[in-house]
Amino acid sequence: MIEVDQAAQAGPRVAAGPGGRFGRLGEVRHLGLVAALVLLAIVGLVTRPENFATSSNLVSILALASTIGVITVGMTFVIIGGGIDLSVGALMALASVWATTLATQSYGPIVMIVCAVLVGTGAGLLNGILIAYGRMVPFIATLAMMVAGRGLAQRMSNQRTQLVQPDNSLIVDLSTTRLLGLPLLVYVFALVVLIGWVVLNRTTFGRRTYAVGGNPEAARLAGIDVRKHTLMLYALSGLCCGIAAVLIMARTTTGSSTHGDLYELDAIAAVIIGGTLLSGGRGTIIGSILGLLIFTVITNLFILNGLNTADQLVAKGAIIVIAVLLQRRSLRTHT
Amino acid sequence: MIEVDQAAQAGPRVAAGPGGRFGRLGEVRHLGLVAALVLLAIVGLVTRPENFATSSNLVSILALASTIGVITVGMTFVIIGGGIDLSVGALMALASVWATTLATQSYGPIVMIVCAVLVGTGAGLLNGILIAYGRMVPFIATLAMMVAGRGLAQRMSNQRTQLVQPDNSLIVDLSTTRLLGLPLLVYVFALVVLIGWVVLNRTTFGRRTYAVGGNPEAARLAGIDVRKHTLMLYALSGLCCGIAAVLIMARTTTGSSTHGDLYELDAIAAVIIGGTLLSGGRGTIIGSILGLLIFTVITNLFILNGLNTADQLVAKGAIIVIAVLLQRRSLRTHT
Amino acid sequence: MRGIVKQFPGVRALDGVDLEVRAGEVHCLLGQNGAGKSTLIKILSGAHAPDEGEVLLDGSPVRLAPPTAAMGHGIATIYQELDLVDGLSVSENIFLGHEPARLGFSRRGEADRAAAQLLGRLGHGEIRPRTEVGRLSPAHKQIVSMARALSHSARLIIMDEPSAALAHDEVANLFRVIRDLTSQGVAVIYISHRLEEIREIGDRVTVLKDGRTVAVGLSAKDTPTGQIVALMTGRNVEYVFPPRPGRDVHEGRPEVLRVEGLTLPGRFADVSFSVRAGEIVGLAGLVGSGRSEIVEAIYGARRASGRVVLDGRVVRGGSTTRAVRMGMGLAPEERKAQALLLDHPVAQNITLASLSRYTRPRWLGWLDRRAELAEATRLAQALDIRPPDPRRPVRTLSGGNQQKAVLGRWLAEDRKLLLLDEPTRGVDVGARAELYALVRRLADDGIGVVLVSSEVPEVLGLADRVLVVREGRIVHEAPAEDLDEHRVLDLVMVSTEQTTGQAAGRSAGQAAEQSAGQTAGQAAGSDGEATLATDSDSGSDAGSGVAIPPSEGAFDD
Amino acid sequence: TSNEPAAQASAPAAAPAAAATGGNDAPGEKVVIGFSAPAADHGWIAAISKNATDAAAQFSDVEFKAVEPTNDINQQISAVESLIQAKVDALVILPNDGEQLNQVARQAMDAGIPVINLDRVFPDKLSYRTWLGGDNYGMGVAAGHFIGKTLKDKGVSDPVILEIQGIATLPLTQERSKGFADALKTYGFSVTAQQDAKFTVESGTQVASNLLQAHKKIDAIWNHDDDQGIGVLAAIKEAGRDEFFMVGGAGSANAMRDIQADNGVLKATVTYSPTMAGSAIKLARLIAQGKGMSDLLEQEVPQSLTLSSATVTKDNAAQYLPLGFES
Ligand SMILES: Nc1ncnc2c1ncn2[C@@H]1O[C@H](COP(=O)(O)OP(=O)(O)OP(=O)(O)O)[C@@H](O)[C@H]1O
Ligand SMILES: Nc1ncnc2c1ncn2[C@@H]1O[C@H](COP(=O)(O)OP(=O)(O)OP(=O)(O)O)[C@@H](O)[C@H]1O
Ligand SMILES: [Mg+2]
Ligand SMILES: [Mg+2]
Repeated sequence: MIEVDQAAQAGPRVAAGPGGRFGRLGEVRHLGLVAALVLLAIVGLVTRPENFATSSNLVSILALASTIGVITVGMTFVIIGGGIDLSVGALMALASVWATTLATQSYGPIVMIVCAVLVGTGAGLLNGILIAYGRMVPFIATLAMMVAGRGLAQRMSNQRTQLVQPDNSLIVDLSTTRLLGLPLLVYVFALVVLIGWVVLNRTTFGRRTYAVGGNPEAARLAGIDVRKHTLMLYALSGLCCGIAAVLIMARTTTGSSTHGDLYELDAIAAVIIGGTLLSGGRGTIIGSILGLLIFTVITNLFILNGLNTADQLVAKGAIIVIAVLLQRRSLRTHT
Repeated sequence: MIEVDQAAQAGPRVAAGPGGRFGRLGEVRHLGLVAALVLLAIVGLVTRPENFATSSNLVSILALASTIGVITVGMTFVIIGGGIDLSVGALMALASVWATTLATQSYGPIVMIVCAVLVGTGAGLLNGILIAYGRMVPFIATLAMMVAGRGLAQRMSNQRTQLVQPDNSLIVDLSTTRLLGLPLLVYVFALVVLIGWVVLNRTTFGRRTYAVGGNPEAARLAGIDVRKHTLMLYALSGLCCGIAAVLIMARTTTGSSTHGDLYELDAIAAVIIGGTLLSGGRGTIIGSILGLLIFTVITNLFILNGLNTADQLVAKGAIIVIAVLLQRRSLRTHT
Repeated sequence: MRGIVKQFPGVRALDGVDLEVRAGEVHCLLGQNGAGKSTLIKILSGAHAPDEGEVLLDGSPVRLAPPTAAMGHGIATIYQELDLVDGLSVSENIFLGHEPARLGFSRRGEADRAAAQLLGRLGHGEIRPRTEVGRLSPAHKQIVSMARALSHSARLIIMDEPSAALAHDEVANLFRVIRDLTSQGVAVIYISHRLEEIREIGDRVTVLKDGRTVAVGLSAKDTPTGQIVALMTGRNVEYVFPPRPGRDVHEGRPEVLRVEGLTLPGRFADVSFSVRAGEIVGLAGLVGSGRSEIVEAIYGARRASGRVVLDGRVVRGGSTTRAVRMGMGLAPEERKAQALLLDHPVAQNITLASLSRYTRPRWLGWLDRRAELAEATRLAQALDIRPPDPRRPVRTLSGGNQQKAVLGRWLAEDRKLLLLDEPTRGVDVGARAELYALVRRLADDGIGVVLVSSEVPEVLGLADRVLVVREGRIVHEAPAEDLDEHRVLDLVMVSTEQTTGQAAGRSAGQAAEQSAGQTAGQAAGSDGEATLATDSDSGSDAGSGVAIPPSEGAFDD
Repeated sequence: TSNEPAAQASAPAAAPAAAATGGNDAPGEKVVIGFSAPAADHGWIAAISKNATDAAAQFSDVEFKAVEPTNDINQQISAVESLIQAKVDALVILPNDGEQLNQVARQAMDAGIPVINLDRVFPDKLSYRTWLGGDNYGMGVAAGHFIGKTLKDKGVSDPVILEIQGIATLPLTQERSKGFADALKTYGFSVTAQQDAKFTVESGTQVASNLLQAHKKIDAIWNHDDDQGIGVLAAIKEAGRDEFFMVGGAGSANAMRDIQADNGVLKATVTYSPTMAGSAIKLARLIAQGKGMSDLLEQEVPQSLTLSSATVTKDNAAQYLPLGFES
């Protein structure tokens, strides 16, 4: 039965080729990513046997991944839905600054969290309005938002770093308090990934996201309000930025207009390495998170091995290429 | 990602609208961009009557636009051909560093220029090989090249800024010598734009670029060697980075691994504001250059008016949105 | 519908169309390529808003745009172009936009059950609801589209060429479903280029021509075919295949193409044949028998072992560039995915493969755009592409006219060998006759032609020699005059047994002669998908002297 | 306004000879020193890394552990965490932002690892054992005094004074600007226009060429950073302007050579020497080994050391040139 499928799939319709590799084969599609991760882990074990596999190092990797991880979940939705969001880093900065102004801080930590999330979502909504109703190209609309968001964050903070006040240390506890050995923010990250996965795979909203990204015309004809859906995708991404802002406040104890610099690039790269098409319609949360972990582990290895910047960059470029080629190979072998 | 945008458009024959703008309507399609430029010029004339319209200021704007301008020409080709090149800034830096090592400088200015151009083209070729023959996603392949390119530039320069030696001041002359009031590098820029335009619009190579970007499978079945063509597009982009490296050496009198930081974003933004689709198959050189000039004039206006960074960023975001909405409007009216 | 007008930039697609559909009837819509059928349908389904005119439902005017409004009024549509989402499963596609859900969580079990039921009703219980749609064949995709229309409990179901990707027995299935629907009082609007289908299922006919209604409410059963064709085309098309040169004429001519032992494991094996200058060789076979792949392998678009000799020179495979340079041309099967640059002008689509002809000097690649446009204009006129403006984007042409642009590409340059894969898909009656004449003229000029067509009459009428392909092998070769339709049908299915209870029925079984390494047949066989792509009773129409155009390709527009 | 350069005399460039200054440099107990700094994508920071490495290399009893330099706070936190896990004996941290790294530095101190805070200061004194850094405010003051005095001497009234900053969002930039403005005020002058240039050559060129358009007549420019100053000078040369003079910042060898040659607009630079990284390593070693500074009477290394900013002019350039970093 399996052979039959494969035969049909390798079919002459060249355009349909890539289509076949997704779907039924389940998690095999992530095999290349997992292989790359395992390879990196082996490198870690060989070069730094005493440090790499310690629990504290693994915790450190997860904590590092958490902030961008949350953003990556939102980015996965946006890209599957056929868009792109360059403003994520800036929105995170803006939300962190807004939540740490003295005025906001005077209301206590809960209000700060609500503020960060609302600011992120609101800015995401604005992105969505520009794109869905203003009919702007996502790249440009979110680029404008990225530029303006950073500017606003700078104005609001007067280009200063804003400390989380001691009475609001509840926020900082997210990073310092541990549950079963893991800082709370790792749980937040895990929760966001889980919810993201459920929404994408088990709700009508998630499934419609594939339709909106894969064939917007078909989605429209099926009665889906493509514009509203698009709007919601960007709001969702903004929401994730708001949550990420809370995490970065916890980790750095500050709000700052410099937070999240170039996160957009990292998040997009993670999503794409994870197998999501930049053109939309396909992709998985798990792939994105694996992609992100690869980047994080690379960074961690570099830190452990004390490479200098220049060598790190060269090595990182090479590793990306190797990881991707590995993934391709596994895809070709297994379908 | 463009699809979403199109889906949001009124008619179900989604692309039928923009389709009309191809070919026949000629330069009308750039009306929005020109309008935005004119608007900016008016703002300049009103706010800084004594500075903005001076010939020296216009020269300064052109000189500023030259470096990214050359890169934008290459980027336009790559994006029309269905790809993207994130490595441009890094390749420019690498080429400038390679050309200003003492070893290279000892052979004189001509060798330096040749070196910069060869380094750029060679790295571009490598991009092309990874993408066309290694079948990597352009975003990831050029991201890897961007990271590795900067790393290599840092290694090679030892993270120092390398001065162009006095005996090689021929290179610096490109920026200081003037012909009819314009520095030579503006002529280089103009020449690259002209050649780019001719190649894109008047040669088979250009025509095939549209085909490769618009429908690669159709291009292949029409007998076009899509891989070779893709390879050449990235090499072309690399070549442009090499030329840009010469210009930046002329302008700053240095080679440095920090040159061209975030140029990729600026160049892509200029191309897309100029009306080229990120999904390939459509676009114009003139649009890209107009898009770039908008960015350059914005910066110029800000500094003439002494805006601080934060306000600059906020205003820039707003202006991008306005420019794009203007352009949309003009397109709708004229097709 | 009354006085509907729809204007596109530069074209008046609909210019005062009236249409009246009664409950419980099958109303057929006929018209040439570009007559405006699909446009009219899109207005009914809410995809376009009309510029003028009104739509009345039960006597009161309604607004149908956006599509949700039309759905709200009980109108469901099967569009001409496939409108499925490749990344989603079959059941997700069927219920897209109206998923069974609780609190936003999709109830996949329920959706899958309902989908399985709908698919079973369409006779395709073997399509699994969880399969990803991107993995389905075009025929199965069409079934999914139909299941989707049925999933809305609609009062009016519109079908824009639903039989395009279907084989004969699946059409029978479809008709069973349609009768079922109409007996419950559901109205059906049915579009097809196959007139015999109209006769079988239709009650009344409306004919469109150039965006206007030219006949309303004709009886589908009684109106003579000739009259309908005349209404559609505005003239009496005496449809004939061009005369063949005598059998011995080719004998003396040199061989243009020789294929020896061409093999692609799992797809086709040991394909050998030759084409002489001036000869048209037809490949007949079932859907999935591998004809397209053979042709693509000859062209170098896919790698296969074996030898291809063109004009005495061996063609090294694996490169379409080399094939084109050596003088081959391929008009592929799926024009939208494989041939056209939809956003580009017709002219540039036509000249894409022959650009170097308009360059001077050649090494510089400088294009002489005037010469290019002139040549494209000439070809567009020769092919009667409408509207006759080579600067229009191809996307705005109707399906049939797009197909002509694909063919035009290879007429622009002197070819030694043309490979035509379903060249007349979606081309209307009049243009089709001209195309046949054109192909024959090209052959007479000394070009070799390989013709793949799922229409047996077309292969028999146009080709000099016919190769019958079954399960990736050539099983028979004969001059066209020596074959008739029934003989060909027998040949393509000679080893067929009735497979277990599947409606798709005549699947190609495991032929005894099949070697162990060959999986093509197994694939087709066990999936029950190798179905007959031709209309076995279209021969009965031959008396009218009108060839029934095959329905339009699945990847139209 | 400038101090004697003695405070920087213990710089690694001159250090091998300094071994004679006492028992301090004699090999002691073996210590591991961790080091974390921002990414070396710029001359001054590159010099910091290099000075630290060189200083560590002089001591046979020091194992030097540098972690990935990065400009992302999140990553620098991870980097420092990894050093804490590795249980180094002392940590030298030049944070991207003192406030943002405060918490993790505190963690290190709580774990018993002495933190030597280099340059950008942690707000919480419990987060570091010793702070060693430049005087940003003083640097601005030095530049302000040089410009103010020069213009006053020339008798210019109502002068056009431009300021080209580094990265505007860094606290150090803001301190420099404040010092500059405060010093100018004593002469009754103020800054006419201010722009930031990201510390890179290229953005130095861009900002300067636009500023030159905005101001047809300029009297003086203070540029915060000599590295970006190369770009600023290139823009000035390109525009063919020379009616003003310029003061640099940080003190690169290049700038000093230009000042010495006196063939352009650059007349002075105010130092902010990256040699401080070498000193920080030395202090870290002493602290880890439980020693004090032999020049002082105290048994411990002091809690903070502020280097002073010198004004390098044509007259004293030769003296400072050995300390200038190659940008
Ligand atoms: N989006 C559009 N923009 C411009 N012109 C269009 C558009 N859609 C359709 N047309 C034009 O409208 C006319 C009617 O097209 P339509 O697709 O309705 O034809 P049809 O009757 O369905 O033909 P076929 O049998 O080939 O499918 C054609 O001339 C076509 O070129
Ligand atoms: N059993 C099958 N399952 C899924 N897809 C199939 C199956 N058989 C054939 N196909 C698809 O149908 C298309 C046509 O197949 P092929 O090219 O082998 O046959 P053909 O003889 O050219 O038929 P056609 O007349 O449809 O062109 C191909 O895309 C092929 O992948
Ligand atoms: Mg149609
Ligand atoms: Mg076929």
